[in-house]
Amino acid sequence: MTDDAPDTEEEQSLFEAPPMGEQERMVEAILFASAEPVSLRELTARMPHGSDPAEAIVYLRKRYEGRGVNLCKIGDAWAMRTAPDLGFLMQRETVETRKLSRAAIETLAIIAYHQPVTRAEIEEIRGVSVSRGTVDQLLEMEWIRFGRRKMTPGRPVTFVVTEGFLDHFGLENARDLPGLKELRAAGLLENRPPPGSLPVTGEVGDEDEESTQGQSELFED
Amino acid sequence: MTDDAPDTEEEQSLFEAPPMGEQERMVEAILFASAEPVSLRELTARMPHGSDPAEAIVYLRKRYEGRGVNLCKIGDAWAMRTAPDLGFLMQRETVETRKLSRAAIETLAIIAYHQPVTRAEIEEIRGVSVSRGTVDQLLEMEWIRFGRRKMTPGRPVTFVVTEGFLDHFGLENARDLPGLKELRAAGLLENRPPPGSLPVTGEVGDEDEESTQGQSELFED
Amino acid sequence: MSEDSFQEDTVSVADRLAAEALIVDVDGFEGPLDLLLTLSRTQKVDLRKISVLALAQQYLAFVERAKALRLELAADYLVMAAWLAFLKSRLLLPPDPSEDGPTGEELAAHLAFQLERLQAMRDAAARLMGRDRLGRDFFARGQTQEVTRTRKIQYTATLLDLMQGYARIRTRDEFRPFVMDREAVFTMEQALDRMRGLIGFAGDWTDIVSYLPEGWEMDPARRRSATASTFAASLELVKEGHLEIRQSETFAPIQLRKKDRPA
Repeated sequence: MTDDAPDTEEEQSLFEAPPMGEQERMVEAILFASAEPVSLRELTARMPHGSDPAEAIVYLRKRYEGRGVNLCKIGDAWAMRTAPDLGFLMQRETVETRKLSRAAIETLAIIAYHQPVTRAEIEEIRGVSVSRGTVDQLLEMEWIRFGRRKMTPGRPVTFVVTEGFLDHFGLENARDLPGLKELRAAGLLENRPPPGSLPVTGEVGDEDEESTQGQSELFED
Repeated sequence: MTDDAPDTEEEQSLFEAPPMGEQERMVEAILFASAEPVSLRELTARMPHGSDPAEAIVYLRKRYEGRGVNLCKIGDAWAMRTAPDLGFLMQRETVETRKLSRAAIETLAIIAYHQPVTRAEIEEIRGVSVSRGTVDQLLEMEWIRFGRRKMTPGRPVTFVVTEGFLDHFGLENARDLPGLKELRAAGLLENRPPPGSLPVTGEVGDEDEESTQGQSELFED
Repeated sequence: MSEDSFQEDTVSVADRLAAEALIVDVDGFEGPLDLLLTLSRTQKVDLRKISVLALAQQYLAFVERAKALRLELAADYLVMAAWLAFLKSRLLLPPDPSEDGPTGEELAAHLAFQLERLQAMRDAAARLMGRDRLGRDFFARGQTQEVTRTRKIQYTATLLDLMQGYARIRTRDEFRPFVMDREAVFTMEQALDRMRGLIGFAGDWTDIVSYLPEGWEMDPARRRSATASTFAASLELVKEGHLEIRQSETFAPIQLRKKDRPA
């Protein structure tokens, strides 16, 4: 059984979809009960056939506007979150997040803003090699994951941020990162090839990602 | 500091209590984020001085009336709960299609071709005993059912195939099942005929019709 | 040279003290780029307007000081120092037209870009970490409800399964261990061998049937196998250019003829 729209159409004649008000209640209940964001796909799968959770969400989101709890979009999923201005009431619920090292924070930011990004590219931007532990920690926190391999020689793996990252930082998607547009406009998210042989960026002069490869050797202490 | 009414009055002059709408938001957020029901006393302790969570709860409860989530009193504490009629959403059913086991297929085939047939007869034909589970599975799938008892010593029960079975296999009745010769002619038999007799080569053209009659006889080689 | 250039720099006492503090702190830097970025702050200008030459001089002075203090610098700091010395000379000397490669300005611009980019990423990181965060500023549902997953298994079978299953039982006695019955099989290799020996004599169109091995024509199973392999072998020989094959119409006899090889 798939959860795609096509087969709901067929079923619609058999099971009438519940009225929109009911669908709204259903989405509300499902999102309320879950700490994790719930994807539209999952909502569709759990609700009666013919339901349109996307539409129900539009109403529900409106209903929760300005309330103590809000409906948040995270990637392709939805979640209920308390309003940020009420955080002070919740000291009791505060979860101690593991302290991230400066290297980890910087690496995370670089992955978020430059994704998909290879390890070599991260190293080029930071000017030092990225320690295995830093990446492992971010992977373990499920804030980053492996993306597609780059279509450059060596087909290096890339890193991208996860839905968990978006959720943690209250972002709807990675395009909403603060200052992203300005950084892009300033050309600071470009992978600019180094002219000639700069030690920081490796010996290779050509304009490919491969030029960023192998620089870690230069920084190995 | 105590949370009793007397000293909030005193404080009220210093810290004005937030408007009731705000208090409602606060209660909403606290109840949402708490892992356990929250008592009025604790609400009072966590909210700004002069707040009246009891009143806020009255409004909040009204607001959630008939929604997908309700405000419930548990002992002398409050909690948010999924509306009872939506409990069914908290489970997700996945349907997995699996091929019927060989034993089940063979048992089913024997019942279809020889019905009404007793368990002993099935075992005789299969040459192995039929496990209780196999028969139960077929009964549960409603592909077979009990037929009339045999008028033989012990009056054993018999099995027959059901309408559901015919439906699933697109048969009008069990006698429509093709005979062995037809199966061979159609190349459906992967087995090699015994050396010497080579029915595969032909002689296929013979009267198909009779094969629907007294099927079992036809299979006696 | 660096000692001199250090003197030339119009750095305040405070800056000089800061520079010394840097040296003691060298372990706290994340590599030469990080150090350069820190040094660049003493210029108190927009990173875009930074004087890379001045920065190079500062860096070289730093390395000199470190050496004087017998601090051991990691190799990458020295690699950077060498490169910056090279950059400095490029920036100071008039460009040599005979030399290709990037100009000093291009190299300086790239370094400035790297510094600006690193700074931008640090600012972005700080902004990111300063956002409202889940579990600190906003919260997820505290009391979640487990979604119970029920797995319903639906068994299926096709009519074919059923019939084959039945046939299996009814013909069980006929089953033999699964080995190829070689007796009634004429392999293509055998057919090829046979054909190769025979085609020399086939100057004229000959029915393929006449190529069947002796003794295989009567038994239907053997005849089928031999016909199939002989036909396949013929096609193979046609492909190799030894044979021609024709059939006048559907179901008409298939005829073979030796093909004279072009000289």
